[in-house]
Amino acid sequence: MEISPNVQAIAYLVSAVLFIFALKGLTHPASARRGNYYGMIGMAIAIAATLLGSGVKNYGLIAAGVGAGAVIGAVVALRIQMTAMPQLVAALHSFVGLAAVLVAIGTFLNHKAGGAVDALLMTELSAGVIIGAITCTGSVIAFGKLQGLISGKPVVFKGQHALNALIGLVTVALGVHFAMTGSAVSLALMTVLAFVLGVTLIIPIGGADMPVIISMLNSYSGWAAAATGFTLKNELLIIVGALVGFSGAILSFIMCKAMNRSILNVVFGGFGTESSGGDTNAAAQAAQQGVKSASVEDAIYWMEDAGKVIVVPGYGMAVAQAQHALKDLMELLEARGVAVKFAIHPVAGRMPGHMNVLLAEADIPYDRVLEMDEINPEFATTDVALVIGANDVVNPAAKTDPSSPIYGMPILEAGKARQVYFVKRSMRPGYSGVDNLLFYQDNCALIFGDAKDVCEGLAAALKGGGH
Amino acid sequence: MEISPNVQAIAYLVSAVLFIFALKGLTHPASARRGNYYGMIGMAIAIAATLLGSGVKNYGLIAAGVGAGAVIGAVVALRIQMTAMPQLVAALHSFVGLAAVLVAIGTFLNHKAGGAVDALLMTELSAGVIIGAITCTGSVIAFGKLQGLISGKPVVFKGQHALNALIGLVTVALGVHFAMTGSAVSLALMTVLAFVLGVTLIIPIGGADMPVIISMLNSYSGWAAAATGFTLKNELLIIVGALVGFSGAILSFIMCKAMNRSILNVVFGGFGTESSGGDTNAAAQAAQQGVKSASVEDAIYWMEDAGKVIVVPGYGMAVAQAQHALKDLMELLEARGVAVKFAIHPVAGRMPGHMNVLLAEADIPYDRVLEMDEINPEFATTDVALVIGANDVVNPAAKTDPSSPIYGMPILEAGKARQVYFVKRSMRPGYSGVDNLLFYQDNCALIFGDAKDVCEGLAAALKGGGH
Amino acid sequence: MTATLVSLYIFVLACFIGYWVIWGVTPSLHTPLVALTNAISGIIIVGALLVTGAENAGTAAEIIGFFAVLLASINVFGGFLVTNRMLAMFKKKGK
Amino acid sequence: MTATLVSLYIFVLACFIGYWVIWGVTPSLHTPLVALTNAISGIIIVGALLVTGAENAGTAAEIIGFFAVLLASINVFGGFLVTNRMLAMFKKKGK
Ligand SMILES: NC(=O)c1ccc[n+]([C@@H]2O[C@H](COP(=O)([O-])OP(=O)(O)OC[C@H]3O[C@@H](n4cnc5c(N)ncnc54)[C@H](OP(=O)(O)O)[C@@H]3O)[C@@H](O)[C@H]2O)c1
Ligand SMILES: NC(=O)c1ccc[n+]([C@@H]2O[C@H](COP(=O)([O-])OP(=O)(O)OC[C@H]3O[C@@H](n4cnc5c(N)ncnc54)[C@H](OP(=O)(O)O)[C@@H]3O)[C@@H](O)[C@H]2O)c1
Repeated sequence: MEISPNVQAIAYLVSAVLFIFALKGLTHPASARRGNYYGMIGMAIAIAATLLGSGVKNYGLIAAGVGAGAVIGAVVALRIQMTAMPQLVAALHSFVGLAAVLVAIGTFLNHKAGGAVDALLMTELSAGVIIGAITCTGSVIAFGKLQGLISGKPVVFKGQHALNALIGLVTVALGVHFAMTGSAVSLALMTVLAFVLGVTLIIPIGGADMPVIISMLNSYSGWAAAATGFTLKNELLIIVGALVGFSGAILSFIMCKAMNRSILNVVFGGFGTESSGGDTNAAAQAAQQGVKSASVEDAIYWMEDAGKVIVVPGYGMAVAQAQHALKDLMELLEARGVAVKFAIHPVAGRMPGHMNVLLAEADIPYDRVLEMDEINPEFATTDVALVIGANDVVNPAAKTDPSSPIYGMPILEAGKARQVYFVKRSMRPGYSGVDNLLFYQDNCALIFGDAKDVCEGLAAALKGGGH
Repeated sequence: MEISPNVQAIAYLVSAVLFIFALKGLTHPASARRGNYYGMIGMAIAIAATLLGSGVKNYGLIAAGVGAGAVIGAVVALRIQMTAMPQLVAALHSFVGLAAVLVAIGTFLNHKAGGAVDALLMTELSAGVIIGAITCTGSVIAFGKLQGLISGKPVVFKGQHALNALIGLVTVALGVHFAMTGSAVSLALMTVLAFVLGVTLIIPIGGADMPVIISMLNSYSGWAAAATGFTLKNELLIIVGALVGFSGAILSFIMCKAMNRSILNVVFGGFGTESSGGDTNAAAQAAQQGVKSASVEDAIYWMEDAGKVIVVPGYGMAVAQAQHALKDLMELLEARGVAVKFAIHPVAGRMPGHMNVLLAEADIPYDRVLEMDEINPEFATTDVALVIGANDVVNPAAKTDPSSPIYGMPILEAGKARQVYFVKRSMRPGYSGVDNLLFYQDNCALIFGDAKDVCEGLAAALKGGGH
Repeated sequence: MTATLVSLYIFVLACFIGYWVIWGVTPSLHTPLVALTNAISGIIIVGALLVTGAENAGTAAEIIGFFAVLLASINVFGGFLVTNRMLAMFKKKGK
Repeated sequence: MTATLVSLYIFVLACFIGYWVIWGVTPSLHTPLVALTNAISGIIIVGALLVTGAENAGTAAEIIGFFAVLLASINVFGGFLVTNRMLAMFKKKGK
């Protein structure tokens, strides 16, 4: 059976509509899974329509590729830890980028064999190759930084931006030459330089900024797909590419806004340094600085008879994998009649929605988990705010200190609760490197320790009958 | 100068983008005027690109038509009273509908002269003609009912829906015949029958339901434009047609939902009767029914020293043109330190956003005018709710009486204010014909009179130094 | 793709845009929205121009086209001007 | 319209849709959103299939295409499955 180009075009349209509905499903957790199924059906239709169309004649290698990809993809998807999501995403982006490069080169070879290459096609090809190659190696670097294979420190040296600009210019010049002459050498050189550019663009960026970069690369992978769509005159690729492109762009925008930084500052900033160890003497150091420290028992004393407790999770909760212990704590408190809610800052953790996924993983119902704007008015009527491994997102300096680098970033107003407990390992600052003014507030005390250990301790103390 | 088809296509794309931005401007009053300018520029580009393209060779008649249309349009736009907007809109829809019919027939004639008419083209033509013709005469009837030229009473007789279905079927059959044979007779008959259908579909619908119908016809006019776009292979017409089509459809949906009725109920319902006069004895009638009536002085006594007054305007305010008197009242109250806000129900008045335009006309700042969801929590802390010519939108029966036709419609909770004053002319019910349970509440009194007169009276009493 | 398929693609995508852009309109501007859509549905004037100005247009087509141009122009000018008049009335603070 | 112009139209309209559909995603699902866009950007597989399966594909093109199919498939399967795994965790009430 072979389908006509018209039938294929209609199938592609149906598939594009299904992808749009897939993303629309994410408007609400209740419709999200259905959305994902729409996406799967859309993809199945797209693949079937392509295979049945007149463009595909040989199926052997395809079956092998799809089969192997399916196995690898499935294994990775089912094995991956939720805390490793940022790395997985980076790895998958690099695949899309590389695939876009391969498709562009393959298309060139096929068209050349068929004799049909014009300047327009080659321009579109060049765009696909350049964007794809940058996405690929850029994502590899991001992956390496997140996984700890490469130092997270920003690698900064003088003349770096000038060098990048130079490589960029040469790459584009080679693309133009290729488009005009069809020279395979130019194509090859251009491809190599674009791969290099992906490395040199991302390497100067600090590991902590990787989430923004990953979103940016996500966006790039979309534009690469769209460029491939232009090359192949395939409208489905164009539509999906634009959807993905906007997704990445909007997420980076949201992150930058919530951090009160510009995307340029992220890309050229060389922001963030690696923190050095040394939490041995945290309590002593705290006392020296006039910060109160507290024990698990102190906190239980305040929480066990409280009317309402709001938990503010942050990056430290993710690192310590404290979400399951938090779930137990929530249930024990609720059994005692304490209302427990979770407050999520838009950039808590290290990627958008990071906290929500972890809390969901621990089976904490999503209607108990509230966004910043919803929950902020509630702190004033809250007995205890329990800040677990979060820091910057509750720092009042963002509101009061115009000289602070986080000035202007909206925060969770945990400080307004009657009593605030911070769970962290040391006096070290968070991601932004800024001292937290909340520590010095009268109603605030720090419980030093690993987030998971402390949460388990709290739960155990409650189970033991409380204070 | 003649532009190439490619340049023309790009100009059309720019124009489509400008139209999208025009509608996006209406997201907020602050960006709305800029949006309207985008729309104007988009239209100018579209017209210029068409005139400069290869399709247009003779300019004489065009100049005459555009010139005359511009003069007529401008005069009407600058003269029309804001309260007559529904009629104007209906009239303009009928023009779009008729234009779509004329364009379809003209295209047929031109193509026939050129010898190029195929079945697909004729199918698309038929769609354009049928939708356009129904839009045209339907809108004329709606105009007549709103303007009082035709009785607003639903004209209902037995077998009506069967008759409409029959006319519809024959019309479509003629369309099919035309598409297959190209017979001009079929085309003519089809056109005539579609015009008839527009009349018979709309005539059974009560005058009070016209706002929903107008939105529905707005939607039709969009689909007519889109159908024309398919005929002419003009993507700009298709895009704009879809935008307009959705606008009308979504507005009718919003109205139906706010009235808690289905669109089918509106179209087939024969809802609403004309109210008969007789407000002479309103106060006596009220007393008989155990409803308190009050004087302007009573109301001033409560309002002059109030902390907060919320005004609930409705259809009666529009009829009485009381908005300017209300503005004076607002300023006088504010001068005395009373906070004044306006509460707008989504279907207050007779078209969506009706109240907002009238209040804006009287220079009442839009940040003082709040939507239902925003203002409802405030009634409980309000001293006086002043209901001016509104009725159904504050009727608690919608919440408490499952047998009421308005049951389930969300309402403004004016009854929660410490004191409620109704300004209306009689004990007659509002649009839905349902008695208002709020009248019988202890904290409620009616001030009988024309809305404008009473508002002026209130203002005068305040100016005179209050109570 | 055939021209009709292209139109179909454009139509489907435009429907999504219509859905989102209209739901985004604030309820207080629903009356201006109606007036503005009136104005832009005057885009049918493009079709009217093509009918009237066609090289091979006969007298009948020319007359039909003339009226279509006239009606569409009333929509365009009337619609945009009345929208502008309405929107000019929406002000933030008094005075 | 030329094929490139058609693509341009589609691209522009799709950009608007992307803008609205993504802004509509609730912040709590931003991580699944990233995974889902990963999956659907595997649509590049369509291009990979066309390269690999082309009638006139030489050995070089076939090998290149094979790897493209492989990489894109990993995205497709990995992306959808991990999204599904994540979304399955979002539950309304405890237990
Ligand atoms: N979410 C995003 O999309 C995103 C993207 C880019 C950047 N960011 C940035 O990331 C930051 C997020 O704020 P945040 O409040 O979540 O995190 P944060 O400000 O980085 O603070 C995290 C805190 O957790 C503590 N911690 C680390 N490991 C821990 C463990 N095992 N047990 C207990 N505590 C531990 C650390 O203190 P100790 O070392 O003393 O334990 C640290 O102060 C913001 O500055 C934001 O701008 C977020
Ligand atoms: N906005 C829309 O889009 C739309 C569309 C379709 C239907 N509707 C329907 O329209 C109704 C709107 O509710 P509403 O509360 O605004 O109006 P309403 O329920 O129709 O009540 C209007 C009241 O104004 C009074 N009135 C009329 N002329 C007056 C004058 N000159 N001076 C003082 N009072 C006057 C009438 O009482 P007297 O006769 O005693 O004076 C009447 O009770 C809803 O039922 C809604 O479903 C609205």
